[in-house]
Amino acid sequence: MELLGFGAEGWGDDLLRGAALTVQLAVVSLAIGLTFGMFLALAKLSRFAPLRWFAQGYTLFIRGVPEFLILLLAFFGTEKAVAAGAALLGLEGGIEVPKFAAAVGGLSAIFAAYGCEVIRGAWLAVPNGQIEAGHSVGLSRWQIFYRIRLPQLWRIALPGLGNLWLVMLKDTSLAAVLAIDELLRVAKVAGEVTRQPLMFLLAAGAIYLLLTAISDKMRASFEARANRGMAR
Amino acid sequence: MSLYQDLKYAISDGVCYAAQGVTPEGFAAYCPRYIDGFLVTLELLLLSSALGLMIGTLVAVARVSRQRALRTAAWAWSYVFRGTPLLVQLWIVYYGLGSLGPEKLGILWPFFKSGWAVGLAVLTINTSAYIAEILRGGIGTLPPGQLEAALSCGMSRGMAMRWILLPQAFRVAWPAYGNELILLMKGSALVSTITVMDLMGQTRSVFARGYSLETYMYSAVLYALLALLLTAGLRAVEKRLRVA
Amino acid sequence: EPLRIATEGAFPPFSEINANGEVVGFDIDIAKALCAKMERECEIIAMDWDGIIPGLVNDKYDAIVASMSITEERKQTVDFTNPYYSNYLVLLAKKGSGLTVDGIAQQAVGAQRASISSSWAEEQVGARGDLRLYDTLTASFTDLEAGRIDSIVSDYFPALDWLKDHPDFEVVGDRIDIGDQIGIAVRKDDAELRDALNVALEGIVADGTYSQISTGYFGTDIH
Amino acid sequence: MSADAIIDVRDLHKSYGNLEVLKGISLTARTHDVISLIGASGSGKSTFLRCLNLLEIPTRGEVFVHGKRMPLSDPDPSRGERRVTSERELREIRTHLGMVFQQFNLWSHMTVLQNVIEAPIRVRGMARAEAIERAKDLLDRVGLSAKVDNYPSQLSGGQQQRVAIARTLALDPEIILFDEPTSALDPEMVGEVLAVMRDLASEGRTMMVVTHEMGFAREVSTEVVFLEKGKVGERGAPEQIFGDPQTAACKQFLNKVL
Amino acid sequence: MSADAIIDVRDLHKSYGNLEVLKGISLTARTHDVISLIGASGSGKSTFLRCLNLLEIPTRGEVFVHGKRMPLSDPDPSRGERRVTSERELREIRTHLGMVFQQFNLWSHMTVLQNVIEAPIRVRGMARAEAIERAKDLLDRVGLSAKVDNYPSQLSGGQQQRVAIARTLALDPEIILFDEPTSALDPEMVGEVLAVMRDLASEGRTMMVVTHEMGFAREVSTEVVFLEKGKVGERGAPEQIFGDPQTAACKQFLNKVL
Ligand SMILES: Nc1ncnc2c1ncn2[C@@H]1O[C@H](COP(=O)(O)OP(=O)(O)OP(=O)(O)O)[C@@H](O)[C@H]1O
Ligand SMILES: Nc1ncnc2c1ncn2[C@@H]1O[C@H](COP(=O)(O)OP(=O)(O)OP(=O)(O)O)[C@@H](O)[C@H]1O
Ligand SMILES: [Mg+2]
Ligand SMILES: [Mg+2]
Repeated sequence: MELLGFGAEGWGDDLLRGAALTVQLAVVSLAIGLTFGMFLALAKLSRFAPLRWFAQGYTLFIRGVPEFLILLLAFFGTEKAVAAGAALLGLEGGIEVPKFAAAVGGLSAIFAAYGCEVIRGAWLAVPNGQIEAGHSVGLSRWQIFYRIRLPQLWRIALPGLGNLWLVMLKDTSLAAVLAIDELLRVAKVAGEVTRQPLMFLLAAGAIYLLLTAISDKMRASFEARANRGMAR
Repeated sequence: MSLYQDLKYAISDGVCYAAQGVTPEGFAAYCPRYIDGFLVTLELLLLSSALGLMIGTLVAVARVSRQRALRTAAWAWSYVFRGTPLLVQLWIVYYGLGSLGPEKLGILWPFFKSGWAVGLAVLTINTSAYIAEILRGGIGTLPPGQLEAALSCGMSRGMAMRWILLPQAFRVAWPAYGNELILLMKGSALVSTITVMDLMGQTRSVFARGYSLETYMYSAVLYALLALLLTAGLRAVEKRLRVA
Repeated sequence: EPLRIATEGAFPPFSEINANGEVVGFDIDIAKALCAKMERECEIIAMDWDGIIPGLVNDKYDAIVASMSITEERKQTVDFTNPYYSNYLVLLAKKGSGLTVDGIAQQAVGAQRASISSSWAEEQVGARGDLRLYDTLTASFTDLEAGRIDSIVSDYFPALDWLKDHPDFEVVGDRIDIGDQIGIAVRKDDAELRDALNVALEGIVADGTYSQISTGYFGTDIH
Repeated sequence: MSADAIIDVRDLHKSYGNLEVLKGISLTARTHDVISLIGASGSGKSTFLRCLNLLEIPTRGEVFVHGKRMPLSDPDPSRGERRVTSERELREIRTHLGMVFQQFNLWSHMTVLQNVIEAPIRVRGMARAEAIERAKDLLDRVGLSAKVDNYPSQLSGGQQQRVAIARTLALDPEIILFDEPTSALDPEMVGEVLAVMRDLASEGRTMMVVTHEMGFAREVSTEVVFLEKGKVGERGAPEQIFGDPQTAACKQFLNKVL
Repeated sequence: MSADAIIDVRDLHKSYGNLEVLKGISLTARTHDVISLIGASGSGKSTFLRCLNLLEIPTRGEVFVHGKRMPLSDPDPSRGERRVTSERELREIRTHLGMVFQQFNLWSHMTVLQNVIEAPIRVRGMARAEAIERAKDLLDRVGLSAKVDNYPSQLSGGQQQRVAIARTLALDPEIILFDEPTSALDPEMVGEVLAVMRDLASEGRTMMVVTHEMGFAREVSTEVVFLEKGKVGERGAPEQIFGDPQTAACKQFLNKVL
């Protein structure tokens, strides 16, 4: 049990640091993934076929390939791709992708691929009458989008996005392949060093459950807010 | 058992022989390994999805039961197995519980001894938790009148569940189930960390020989191919389920 | 700017992570001694074994000091310095198991994934034999202890280290010499660093630093 | 209780939390009775009907079907909650008490025929062939023999409601409860369903009908019951209720809807 | 076109794929006109109304509002598809053409007040305070001053429809289009909405109303138009249409619904 304590001999502080990194990874990826997902959803709903194809192809690829491969590709592949792209444009050099950025890139790419489906579904679920009512009083397309469509879309998409958030919270553990010291990697290392793998895995599992419970609570309060005015 | 194993090997040798000319060199050199792995992934996927569907259905039914204890147990099942990463579950069972050794585990040892069996069991349980949640959602979206109509015809709750609610819930839940199946396929790649030579396990071995990222691209293509197959299969079923 | 050196962290006693989260071990001490000799600042980075070579190639760091065997396959991708020690393989099993090295094709044998021992084991048991691959050597030890596998093909020094606390197990037969040399990997286009490391390596052997580190870990000089 | 009463309701109460929705209703139906329940929205008509076959559990009071008491535990004054004492008995009784819902509630994954044969086969254990034969007769009677293999979603509202009636008739219940069977229908389809109901009444089926169709209530009922805030506000023959309502509430209600 | 025509429709056609739903309809409304559109289900009433403010794009024909032509490109005979030539102009015209939907279509995430002030603020650029004041007056007129801060889901159907009318009135449109404004309502709530509409008519609002409420059509309209299969089957004063319909189709339709 001392092993779970804080201080020099214990691993408690390391686990907490790992958990904090896990949350950081997930939050940043959520912000980026949500934005990108919105654009993908718009692309899928677009009347311009190539945009639709791009979005379809993208989701098909991401959904088809194991997450941990995507992270590896984000880490090792992006630099190659950027360098190749730069060479194509006749430029020198490329960029260096830090591990954290690669993990965020991979995780948000995954979130976007799934999130865009949720957003697209919510988009379509906003009753058409609501939009027509907007047209009939002379609101512009943009006004209809952000005054009427978006608030209602948000309400409908929240539960689905909440689920994806939980999935991502757990997927952060895949960042361990990039040797990022997130929660699971810390637990794994601690387990090996102390020869107590079960204890640390259980501890990590408990922390994940706690994070899940907190997320669920927050989601419920968001939903309650978004649903104000809705019949139960 | 070994007959079955030989059959699988024969299949992948056959496939590789047939595909010899048309596949890239980097792939062809290790083709039987990729296909061996592909078959293990496929086998795990089919078994765990079928078993998971059965268990998940039972859990979903328990989730909407009138018995509080059953409801709570089913809720806990879903919460714990959806709330922790699959990788953690795999390791807790394989390295964690498995490290107790044959003396303590007794007759359970043959199960814990095998990475394949542990992988299958954890995948099954994990997917059952998701399926239960999806089905529960499906049942929840049905108009209450469907159940009331059944009850007022003199059906018991069990009969109504079996003949009226579940069949409709499956229809509602099918697209979501499709997503889950794809996620399961990808999750299955993690069994390579508990010594199972599935597609990912084989890929990582091949990778170790040349350290070429190409290796991962081939396996990504195989996974995407499998996803495509699954999606097509799901669509076909969905078409049949949908009432004109 | 500092020299970035990658190591693994799950290969005691060459590298492991202590309770403070620091990477320690023989490899690390050697790396630090080399840096001191070259009068350069060093940064030690822990990487998973799977990604350690791609990381080097992609310029995530400049050298790998991780008890890495010099092999033809790896030489396709990276360059190596002169060897800094020689490695042997051993087969580990429970005492009195009656196993032999020649008989490993018939058993469940474990090895660390993507290591020289796994390549060798694979040659022995064939691509479709019962070879279990682990992400780390420690994980394979855990499974040997649990009884999931009959034996492990392991590097010599880590095996000795582990056997110290596990008296129930033993080395089967003699250690296996496959001419395995351990070197420091650098990028192919980085001949300058390779040469500098070679000079520094000679330096620490000559001035006794190497011997001192080695004796501290193994009781003898393993160069 | 009169000897020939098919259904006998005694002092029925129902509360949701603190809200008392039914405040003591007694009512008897004999063979060939057609009782119309009318009243303002929220007066408790649906709740009353649903209490009869225990889709809602009444807080107090008893229901007898054919002299058999609905299997409910005695009201527990401390918790106010009652249990069904025998699921089996309840199911048995429910087959004698058909119910037709406002929203039809046809099972959407089954064809028209399957909807009608489901209960006879599963509940009564009738042979499939026999069930089909009877179902076809029934569907013929409600004018839907051509739609046997269609799914509910392919039918108009009026057709769906007629299937729902056939489904109920398939168990040959002694009494049929209708909860606003036409109010979810387009005006043009109301007629179809009322025609079927008129038929049922004229062949002497016992029925209890919650309805907004005053014309139907006036023409078909043997008795009209006006519910007001969970109580029987007024009851009587249709001529009396519609021609000469006694209470102010009933007068006002009729003024509003007629 | 008569000089005082507010809305003038000329030879309106609308097809969906191969299905021609409107087959050339011409119609003029002057100030104070209340025109009722009646006809069987599927005869094209809703489509016609929706073509007037270009919620549907007519395949052929023109609509003039206050002498201004709706900004549509000329019909292209090869493709049969027309474009809106000026979104800005269209929006401007739409504010003169209020529409009240069968399903109310109140914005569910906004309170009653927000629903009513949204368009004046966003479209007309009215100051918030002024918009609120006017909205409160309007809500008062439709009898809903007490519900200002409620959400639509907390209102009865009749109340929702009255809010929808207030929302439309907030832009003070020259003409209001109603598409079956009472048919999604419970019988008891129909009265409330019809009363508001009667008020509007009596103060001289120009209105075009698709309705199944023949009583209302007869009593309030200045002209009744009977649509039959996408064409004007018969038109005239209400007394004439209801008292002495000329065509067989109109007679038959009236027999069915009266
Ligand atoms: N499950 C419930 N929980 C709480 N209150 C309920 C519930 N069901 C019904 N009520 C309340 O009971 C009262 C009577 O409802 P009921 O549906 O029986 O009225 P009704 O006479 O059928 O009205 P309508 O003509 O609108 O169908 C209403 O005030 C309603 O709000
Ligand atoms: N978007 C559409 N695509 C194809 N057909 C349509 C579309 N909208 C309407 N129709 C068809 O056009 C015809 C007229 O429809 P419309 O809704 O105008 O009828 P209506 O007179 O309003 O009927 P109701 O009284 O039932 O509302 C119908 O046959 C309908 O099926
Ligand atoms: Mg009711
Ligand atoms: Mg219409």
